[in-house]
Amino acid sequence: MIYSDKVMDHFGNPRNVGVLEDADGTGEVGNPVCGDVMKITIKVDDDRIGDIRFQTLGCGAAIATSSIVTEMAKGMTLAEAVAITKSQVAEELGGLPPAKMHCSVLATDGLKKAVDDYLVSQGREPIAVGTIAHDDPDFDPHAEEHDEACEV
Amino acid sequence: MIYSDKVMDHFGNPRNVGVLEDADGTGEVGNPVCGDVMKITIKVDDDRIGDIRFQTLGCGAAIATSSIVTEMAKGMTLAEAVAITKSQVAEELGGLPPAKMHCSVLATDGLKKAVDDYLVSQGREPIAVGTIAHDDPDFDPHAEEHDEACEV
Amino acid sequence: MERTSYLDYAATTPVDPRVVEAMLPYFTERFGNANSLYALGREAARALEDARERVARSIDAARPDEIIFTSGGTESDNTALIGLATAGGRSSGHIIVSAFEHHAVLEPAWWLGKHGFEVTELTPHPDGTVHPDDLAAALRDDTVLVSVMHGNNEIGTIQPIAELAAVTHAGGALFHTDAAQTLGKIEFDVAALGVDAASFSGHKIYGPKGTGVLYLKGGTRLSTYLMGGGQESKKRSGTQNVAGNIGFATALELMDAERPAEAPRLTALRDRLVSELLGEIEYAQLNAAEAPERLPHIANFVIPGVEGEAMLLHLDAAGIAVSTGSACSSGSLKPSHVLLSIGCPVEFAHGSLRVSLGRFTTDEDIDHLIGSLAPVVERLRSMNPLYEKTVAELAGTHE
Amino acid sequence: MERTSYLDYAATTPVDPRVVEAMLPYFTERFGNANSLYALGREAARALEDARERVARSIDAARPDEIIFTSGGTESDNTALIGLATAGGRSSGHIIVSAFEHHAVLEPAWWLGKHGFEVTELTPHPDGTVHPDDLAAALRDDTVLVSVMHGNNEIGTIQPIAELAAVTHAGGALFHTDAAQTLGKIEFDVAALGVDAASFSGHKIYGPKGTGVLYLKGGTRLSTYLMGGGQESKKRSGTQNVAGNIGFATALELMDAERPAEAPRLTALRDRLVSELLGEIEYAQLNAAEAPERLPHIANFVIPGVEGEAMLLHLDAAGIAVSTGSACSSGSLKPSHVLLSIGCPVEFAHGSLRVSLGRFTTDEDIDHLIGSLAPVVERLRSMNPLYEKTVAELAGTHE
Ligand SMILES: Cc1ncc(COP(=O)(O)O)c(C=O)c1O
Ligand SMILES: Cc1ncc(COP(=O)(O)O)c(C=O)c1O
Repeated sequence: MIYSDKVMDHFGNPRNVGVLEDADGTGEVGNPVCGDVMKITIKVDDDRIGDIRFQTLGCGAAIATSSIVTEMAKGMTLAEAVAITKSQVAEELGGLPPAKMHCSVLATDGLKKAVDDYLVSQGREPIAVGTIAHDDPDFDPHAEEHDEACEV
Repeated sequence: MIYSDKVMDHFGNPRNVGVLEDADGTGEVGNPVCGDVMKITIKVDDDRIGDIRFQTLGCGAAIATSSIVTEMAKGMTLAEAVAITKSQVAEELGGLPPAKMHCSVLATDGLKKAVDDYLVSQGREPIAVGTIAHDDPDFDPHAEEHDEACEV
Repeated sequence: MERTSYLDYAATTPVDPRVVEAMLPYFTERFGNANSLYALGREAARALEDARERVARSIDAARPDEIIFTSGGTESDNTALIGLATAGGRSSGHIIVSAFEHHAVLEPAWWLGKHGFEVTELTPHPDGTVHPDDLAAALRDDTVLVSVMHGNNEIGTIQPIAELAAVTHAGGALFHTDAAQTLGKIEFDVAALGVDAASFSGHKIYGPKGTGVLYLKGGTRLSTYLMGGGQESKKRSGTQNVAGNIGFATALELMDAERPAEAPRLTALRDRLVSELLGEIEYAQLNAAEAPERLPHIANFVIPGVEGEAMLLHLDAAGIAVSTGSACSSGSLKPSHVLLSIGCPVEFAHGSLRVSLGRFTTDEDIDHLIGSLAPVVERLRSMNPLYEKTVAELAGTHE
Repeated sequence: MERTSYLDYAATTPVDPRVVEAMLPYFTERFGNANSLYALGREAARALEDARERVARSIDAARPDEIIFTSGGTESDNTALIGLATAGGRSSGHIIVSAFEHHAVLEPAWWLGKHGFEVTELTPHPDGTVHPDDLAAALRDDTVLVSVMHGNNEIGTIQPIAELAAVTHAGGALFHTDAAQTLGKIEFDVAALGVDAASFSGHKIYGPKGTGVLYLKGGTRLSTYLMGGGQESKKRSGTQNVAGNIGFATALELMDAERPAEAPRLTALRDRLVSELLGEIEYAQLNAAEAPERLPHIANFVIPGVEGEAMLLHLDAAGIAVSTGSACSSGSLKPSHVLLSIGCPVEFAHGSLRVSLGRFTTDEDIDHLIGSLAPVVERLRSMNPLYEKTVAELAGTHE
């Protein structure tokens, strides 16, 4: 399993790492039992993502997808941000190994949650609810992963 | 499967090859369908093997065991000659590969047949009859052979 | 010993020095496990995938992952036969193999025959080929797999694989071919042949022993044979032999590059061998002489009145390495199942001679064999108590 | 990149240059097929049998033909599990394996579980060992085979094989051990251990990838796994990898010769690594720290609050090759079945680090790792949204 150069770049030098102290919205997804957890904080400016930070516990792909999604989202309208798909994330990174495709869901789900958190805090309707994979009780992030060699 | 030096010597320079024109006894065993046939002719002198010759169609071990059995038998009494065992033949050759052990039966059987042929021609009782493996309807020369690697 | 002539390239080939050269760095420096994530592992993985792509390109596979690296022709054959027959948990059905397959195909077929499957062995014709009509007649509704070798390793006849595969597919079964003897020697194109699976062996193409490939058409279900860490896309477990697989790919590319000149060269050498040997040795016959198509490098003869091993050992003493067509070159008395399957009488099958040529064979090697064979045959025939009878019979049948 | 430190010898080892040297002539000059009768074949056969004798001597086998050359640890394991369980046509019975076996043992065991056999997985204790009492309790009248690995490949704990084999034999079953990680590293003596079968892999002992050995005690019935030409006394078909097998034997002899100095050297390096790493990295723990016996070259840590692959990739960027104890170093999210089996919590199992030392490891490599690890862990923990919570929990459990 080999990561693209872009994945390695975002993994090694992740953009927008941290927590915004005065965040307008926060999204947290994942679970340490599964091996990856992501927290995203956003500042919203005129219904656009003004600033954005993330923290991720996870593999190389989890960190890289988190990093790229913050770059993609910055400046987007909230509607645009929640429309980012996992394939767009993977594509933006020059592809992900099949076993790692689930990581891009982590990143898009985290962003969606942060946006909805902001909207709800404003007394507005959440717009991403229903499209967040991690909220689906049947969602199994491991489902796609079993196509790689193992023990060494 | 590797032949001993002594097998290779007797195969490459077989002793007593040929047919005695004025033979006192002749033994022929084997079958071209099985891949080996041996014919042995003897001259008898005072109930001893005076002279002896063989012809063999067969593998290296068949030829070597034929050759050594003629050397062993020459000068023996008829009773001694028919008592030569297949293990003695193999031993005299410094051993045979397991797959080739059956070849030594060919040689001892041929000798036994020649001795009995002589005795019967003299109106005497055959002495080897009943100990000749090739006369046994259940005898399968291939029985011991299946322990070697094959196709190359 | 003076000259030595190796004329048994169908048994095995030397590793080409260029292949050794290509493998060497992967033993000592680029030794990483191709499944490891760090740089050394990624380097090994890239080299392995590169080898896979080169093999895929050579045989015109649709995708690199149709190439599964194995430990040899035998493992490829076992995996294809058992893995395809039992795919998806299937435990019964009908399979068809030709009667002159290598034992690496026959034994797994017989194993299946003892474990719920029914096996039909198709008899080839005396010309050394399996006829598509016979296959069509043998196919049943429950036939799941047909395996017919591409080039026979003893007599060198080439089977009409494209037709056989088409007939098989029309009957709804999968088609596998053992191409251990053909890869590199003649054009091998999985797309043109239309096979679902094919077996190859590295040591027949100047690559290392203990390497092989199973081609498996994308989407074909296979139950895994070697199970474990899940390497080779879960189709064949075991840490990949990176150096060996690079050796395989390199060897194959050399075969491809040199074939345009090498195939006609070997064909000419072989044709000279055949005509001179038949001229020199009384009663000698070329086996499967009527074959419509044959491999450039194999010729198999019957030398009546002579036993194969004895002939082989005398030729060895003269510095010549050949093989007897007998199924068991080293030990068994059993005559070749291949020769018997094409109608060769048992007593003649014991006296067969396989000569196989290769990259380093020259005209001198052929001269050496021809010059040495006549006295060997003469000597063995003079020791054969039945030779006169044999000649009389031959004279009878030949008139 | 400046210094590179390879610290993943349990994954694979470079081929020792002396091993390459020993193999080389068998690629190009002495390339004969060991089953061929002529001089070149006999030379190969002699070299092969010599290699077999050298391996037999090293492990104290009673006879050379107890050594079966295979294509690697995976094939040896598959052959042992399936070949012993189904010997003589047996199609049902009970088998026992430990829960932390390599997948090359677990997968065939599970396969047997789906094909008529019942499988019990024995849970090892938190000290990383399988207890003979537990095995005694699990044995049944119909138990036919027990397989427990000698040295675990992830955590390096050594199992009490002699006791386990004795308990197994008292129960009337056969005992197999996967010794891929122990061969050469510690004494391995089949007679003293009393095992019926044992698996080894060449690429773990500075031999070539794609080579292995199955030790099978004389007289033990086995159903053949790879079928075909009947090589290896009919126990494993396929043209023998003469060069590779010579490489295996040579590598093993070098391990034996150097072990008296090498084992204490590695043990000292490992002990320094353990104490410095635990001192340097807050909350780090040695897995199976209470093990009564461990391999000299493997240490496995949990680094709470860190994910293994991310740690591995940052260390790789610093020129250090290590592995995460996770079962699937390259791809899967599944935490190591080995760590889970000894009671390691799932969230910690995701953050494990396996360091394994070998012939070319020096004090500088250890310094390099220790020096590089702290900032990597620091950085990853600072990016972990749950780290404060983890620390609070650790503080709770640690008081
Ligand atoms: C036609 C054929 N199939 C299979 C094999 C077996 O290949 P390997 O020796 O690599 O196991 C051979 C050669 O021995 C062969 O000629
Ligand atoms: C304990 C153990 N068993 C089996 C294997 C498999 O051996 P191989 O890679 O030679 O197939 C390995 C190594 O990968 C191992 O560590």
